[in-house]
Amino acid sequence: MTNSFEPTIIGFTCNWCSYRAADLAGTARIKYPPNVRLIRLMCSGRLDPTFVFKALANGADGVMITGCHPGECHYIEQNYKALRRFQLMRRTLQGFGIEPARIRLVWASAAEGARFASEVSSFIEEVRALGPLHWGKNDNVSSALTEAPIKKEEVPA
Amino acid sequence: MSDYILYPGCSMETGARAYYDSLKAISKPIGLNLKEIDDWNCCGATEYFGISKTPAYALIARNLALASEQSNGTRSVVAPCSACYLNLAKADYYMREQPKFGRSINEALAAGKLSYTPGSLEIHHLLDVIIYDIGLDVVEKNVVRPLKGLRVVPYLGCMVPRPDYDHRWSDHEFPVELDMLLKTLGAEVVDYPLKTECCGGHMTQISPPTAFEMIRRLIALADEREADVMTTVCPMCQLNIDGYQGEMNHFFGTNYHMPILFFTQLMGLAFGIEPKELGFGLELVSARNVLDAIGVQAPPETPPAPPKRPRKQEGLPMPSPLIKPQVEALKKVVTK
Amino acid sequence: MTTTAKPKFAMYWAASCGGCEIAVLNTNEKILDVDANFDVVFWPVAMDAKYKDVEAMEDGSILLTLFNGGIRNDENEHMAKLMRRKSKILVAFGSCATEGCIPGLANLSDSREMVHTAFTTITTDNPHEIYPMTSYDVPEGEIHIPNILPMLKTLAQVVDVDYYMPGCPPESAQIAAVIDLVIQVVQGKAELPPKGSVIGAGNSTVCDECKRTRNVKTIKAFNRIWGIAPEPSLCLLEQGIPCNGPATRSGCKARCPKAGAQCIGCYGPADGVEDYGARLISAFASVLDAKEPEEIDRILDGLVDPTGQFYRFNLAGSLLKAAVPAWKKEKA
Amino acid sequence: MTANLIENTSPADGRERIGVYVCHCGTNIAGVVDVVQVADWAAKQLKHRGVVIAREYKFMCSSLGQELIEKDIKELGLNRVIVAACSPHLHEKTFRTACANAGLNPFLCEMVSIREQVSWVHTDKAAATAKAKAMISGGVERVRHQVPLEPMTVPIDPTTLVVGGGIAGIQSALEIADAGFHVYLVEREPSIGGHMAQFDKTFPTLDCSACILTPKMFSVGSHPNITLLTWSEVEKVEGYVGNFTVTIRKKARKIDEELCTGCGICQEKCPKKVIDNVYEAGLGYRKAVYTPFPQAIPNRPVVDVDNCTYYEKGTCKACEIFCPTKAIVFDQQDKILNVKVGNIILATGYELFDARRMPNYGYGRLPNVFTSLEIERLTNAAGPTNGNIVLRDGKTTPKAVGIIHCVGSRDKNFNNYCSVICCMQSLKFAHIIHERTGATIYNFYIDIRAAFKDYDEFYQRVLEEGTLFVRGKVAEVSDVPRTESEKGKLIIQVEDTLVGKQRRIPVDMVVLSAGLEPRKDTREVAKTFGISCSVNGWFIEKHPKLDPIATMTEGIFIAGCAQGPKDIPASVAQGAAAAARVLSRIEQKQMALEPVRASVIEEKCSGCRICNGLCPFNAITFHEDRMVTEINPALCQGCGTCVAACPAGAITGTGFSNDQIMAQIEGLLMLNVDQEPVAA
Repeated sequence: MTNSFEPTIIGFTCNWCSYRAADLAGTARIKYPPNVRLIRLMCSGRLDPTFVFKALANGADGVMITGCHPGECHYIEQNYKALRRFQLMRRTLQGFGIEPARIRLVWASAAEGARFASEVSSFIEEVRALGPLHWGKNDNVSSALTEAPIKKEEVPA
Repeated sequence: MSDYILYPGCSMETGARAYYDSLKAISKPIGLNLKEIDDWNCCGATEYFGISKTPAYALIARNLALASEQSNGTRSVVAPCSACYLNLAKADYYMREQPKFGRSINEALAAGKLSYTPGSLEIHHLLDVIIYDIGLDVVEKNVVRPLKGLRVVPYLGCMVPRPDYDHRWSDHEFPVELDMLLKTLGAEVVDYPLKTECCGGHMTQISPPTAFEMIRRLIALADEREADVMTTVCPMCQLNIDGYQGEMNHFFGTNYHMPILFFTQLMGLAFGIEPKELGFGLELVSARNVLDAIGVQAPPETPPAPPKRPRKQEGLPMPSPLIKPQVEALKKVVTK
Repeated sequence: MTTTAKPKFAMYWAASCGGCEIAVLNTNEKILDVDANFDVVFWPVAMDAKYKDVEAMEDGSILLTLFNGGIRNDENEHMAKLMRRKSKILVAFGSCATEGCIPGLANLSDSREMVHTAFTTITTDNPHEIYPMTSYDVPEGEIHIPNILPMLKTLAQVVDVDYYMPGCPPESAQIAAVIDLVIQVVQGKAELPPKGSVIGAGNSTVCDECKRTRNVKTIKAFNRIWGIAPEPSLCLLEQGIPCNGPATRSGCKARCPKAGAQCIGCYGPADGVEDYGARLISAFASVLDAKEPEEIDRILDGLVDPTGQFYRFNLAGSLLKAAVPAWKKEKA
Repeated sequence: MTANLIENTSPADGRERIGVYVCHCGTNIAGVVDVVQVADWAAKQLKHRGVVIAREYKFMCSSLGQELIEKDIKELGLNRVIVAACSPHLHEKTFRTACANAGLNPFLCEMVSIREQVSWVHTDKAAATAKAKAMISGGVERVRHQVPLEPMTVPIDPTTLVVGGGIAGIQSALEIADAGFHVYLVEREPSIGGHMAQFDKTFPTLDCSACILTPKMFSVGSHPNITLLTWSEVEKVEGYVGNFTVTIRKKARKIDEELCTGCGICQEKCPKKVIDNVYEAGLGYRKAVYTPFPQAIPNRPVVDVDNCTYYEKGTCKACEIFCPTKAIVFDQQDKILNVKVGNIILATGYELFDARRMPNYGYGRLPNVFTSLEIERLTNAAGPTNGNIVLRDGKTTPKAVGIIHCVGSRDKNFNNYCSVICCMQSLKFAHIIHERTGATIYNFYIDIRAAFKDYDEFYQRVLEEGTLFVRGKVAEVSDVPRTESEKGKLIIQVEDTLVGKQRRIPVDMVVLSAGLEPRKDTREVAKTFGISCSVNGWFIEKHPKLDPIATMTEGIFIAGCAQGPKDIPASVAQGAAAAARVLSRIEQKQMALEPVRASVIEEKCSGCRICNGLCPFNAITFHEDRMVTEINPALCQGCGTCVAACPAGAITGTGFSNDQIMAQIEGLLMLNVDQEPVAA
């Protein structure tokens, strides 16, 4: 993969923990790459898989879901729902040939600004290594019959 | 049967043969399946670290690289020697925690067509494996000859419980794993506050008096608390306390007799294995009293080791530092 | 609208199995009303007609076209555009046209791989690995066969669609109702629903029509329908059988659950749902009875092929539309 | 009541008139993001998406900045506002109020955080500017789909629940009760008083802890407005701010509190002695029927069912026989009370760090190593030794005592935080022990933190008394002598970092100034009351500086050590502050709730019951008759989990609707492929 590639990451943050962690990272001036764009939800439990698919379909190369640590959810236990959806989502996305690593779940408390920043950075690097997804950008008509047919094992992963 | 990659390290076939023999003897009954790394090299328990980090760690990492290459599935590396354990764990830890450093190490390994992904292997000390993977219940099942009435000092030395990169031990100062094991073997465990104190280590080479005092302190307490035997998990500790006990006695004019055995030897005894197979008799401070205590026939005394030949001065003399005129001369050459 | 000249009716099948036509015929006598009230100008399965005849018609001259099947090759695409031009009301008829349906599952793989599978694997006796060619010279001249597109598209992804009628196939009763409605409209007795709306289906989900008793849901483990003997009156999902009913549009009278089989979702998503599969993922996952990642995985292992489970009918119509191989096609 | 949606503002009609305001925040933003460029980019490129005006200004939050917005709303008829500035957690209220002043529904104003999320965390100006654009584009898309919301108001029940009868809880209860409102004070132990009741003296004034505490305890016990429920625990909390229903288990005392006069004969006659691990910290004994200490409030004993002979053997009954008022009721059962309260104050206190977790200090292994709480009892005249400071043998007076600070605190192996009170407490011990025994006292400290009124003076005083201070973290406390002089002593091995060398100091007694820890069950308690805990396990306050009393959950306040380590004055102050907050709520009689909440579209709901089990606040109810689910807007906290879970898409969430978020995603990614935004 060329290092010139700049991935675009959509991040979903929970209003009580991770969004505040992002705020803290800001107030503490902790630097991380600008590839991530955050969306505030009230809780990671609000995370609808539709949002993730939408983001990927609209050109995001990776999606980061963040919430309060298990047991510390502001809404008691809704982050467990997020966890379960996340795990099922990863499985489903694999069926779409999307590397599970393209979506990451991160627990970050309001106090963990530094952790938030480092998670963002490492995720960006991981996605950068995976290369662009560019969903929906290769949808141009071409001939399936005039080209040599390929066997399953030859299909690019 | 649980599979492990074994990193024996230099001492196992030399100084600590008793350890290796007894390990081999006990591994079958407790279902410990060890596969030795092919073509392993020194664990790096040297002062090399002080001189140049990268080669020092690359040296260690080579073992890890080989291990993961030959692992076929198993992730656990077990090192019986505490120095080996510490160094392997340390290398893995630093490569993991400092990705940049990890990369540079891998660049070095690449020269030998090798590479190691930090964290891909779990480095365990033998004791940790026996307690937490195999389990005391399995050990207990194998005990046929409980070490009744044998007062044993659990001594770990400094390197196993500290710094404990992967939080494997119950505590860093007072780990209880060895105590638990000995209890399981039916022995009487002596409360031994010095269990993680220094055994003298390399001090025996640098400043013998210092080392002797450290050794004395350990043995004195064991003796004071009426121990029959000390047991350890570390070849270095065993070597110091066993090998230097005589000199120490001589130095202080004391007359301690405190045999020190590897915990695997005691396990073997409790499992009813023949002392010979367990490397009994190799120790300098005879552990016959131990065998007598539990009524086992001791193997015949081994003939005393031949006197050591005095060391020859070898190698070239140290190069003397450049002196001023030479420097000037060099400068000229350079400026030309 | 004048009743002297009968309004024109057309029906076309693109990439589909023909089930939709059967469903139409299953409306029994109703089919006569169609003939009585419409002048059927084009319906390949029922009557002989040539594309050029359609091309000859003036634009918008056909009142109602029921278009079933997805857009898999360039012929489908051409016809979709043609029918759009010629008809006033274009209805995406059946699951294929509305959301891709089973043919859409081919979007999970590269179209070239699909061709390979179709022509040289066990499915076909083709020892010399002969593949179709898009153009071929015969004594009579050069003949063409349609080329296959990289992925199957729904009708709406190719042309503007007036109404959607889901179902694989649509329930005959629903078809009959729609035909009635259109006739009423023709006779000026009724109003057409707003453009873009779904017709011939309910606007709630299958559970609404399912008579099985339901409790607060938790899923402890997933079962295959043949793995257990489902308790006949209890909600299937509560018995761990992955029933798509909760997310699937009503209108089928909950046929499958009634018969003891889980809903597989042929009526597609309910109103305003952007991604059918996502709804199910979210719903199923939300009610799993586990908190530890390992435990969750253990339960999810029981859900073989989640992608197929959630996108059996809706893949081409989903947000992601197709799997990486299909997208990647042109990248290499 | 519920947040109502106004349909005609659906984005499709393209009637949005959006104003975009980009804040420089001095150079905080402008230093990294090219705000001017961003502003006129927004004006040009986002026109087709409803942006009619885009401005940049030095400080949007200044009154001038706000006026700017208000003016535009009035003159340009804006019906949506985007403020690209700091985090909404700082100024969302500011700008929403400004919009409201100008007659725009405040919820049609959205903030985009280009300071915390852009200028402060990125260095590459071009990239930062691009990201700011993307985020504004996302914000615009989101706000287009925003609908006006109306907050709902709920009445406030004037009754208050205070949990925890330590000094903080006592203070809160008294403040509110004195103001004339009713309070339920729930305490787990048989008596109120908490840790303070165990102490001997209080630093720095050295006045007797009991002497200053018991009057307060007494007025709690006798206050007409306080219902005191000791030996009781809260089991369930339902409802929402202003309208909580709390289920309390009143554990069976086996004593009829009405009949009992607290004469104490039962305790006298009870033949069973039990080690008192709570009040006497394991150093003393109590009976199987007991009041923890003489001044206990209420002065009513409790029968310790686990140790009472009657419950073991079915015989004895000494207490029953001798009780003059026949108040002993062996078959008394737990009572379950349901009380309605409007606000709740949690003052559940702390637990002492278990020094056994540091084996190298020898507590539990070496007899003469004591914890701070044990010393409190030893020095206490009412304690097991009547205030004689002796070794475990019960007679020997120590000649040298080592006090180790920061045990379990400021230590990455245990707790990173400073336990605040240990320094002063250790100084207090140093003074008392020296005064009573004349022993040589060593203090082993990392830093001396004596930072409050008169604290440092006390430190000076103790210094002058000749107490020795060794700066360094103690490595170990050992009973293994190296020299004759060490024989029979406890040797403290420490690096004296001021002298820069290792020292071994032999002493007779070691005092471990153990740190403060959250109670073991803090997380469960937090769960019961619907609040959350910090990484360290203390209750999380709403804001560390500006609101250390409220929690994220409306109507639930925290006071005392439950919120974090603090000394008595601080606990009292926080207790009073919490009371003040509650009182102001009570005076308001009602309060407005954030209109962010979920609602079910009935005709879409098929009653699949997927969502029914998902709400921890029990806001979701299922109507068997109509086979539809309904959400109680007052109970709904707006997390949106059910919105995301509904397979039919039948649940909508105001403020965070699917439309809004999907639109925001689109907006954020419009600039992704090519920098020019595409038409929406």
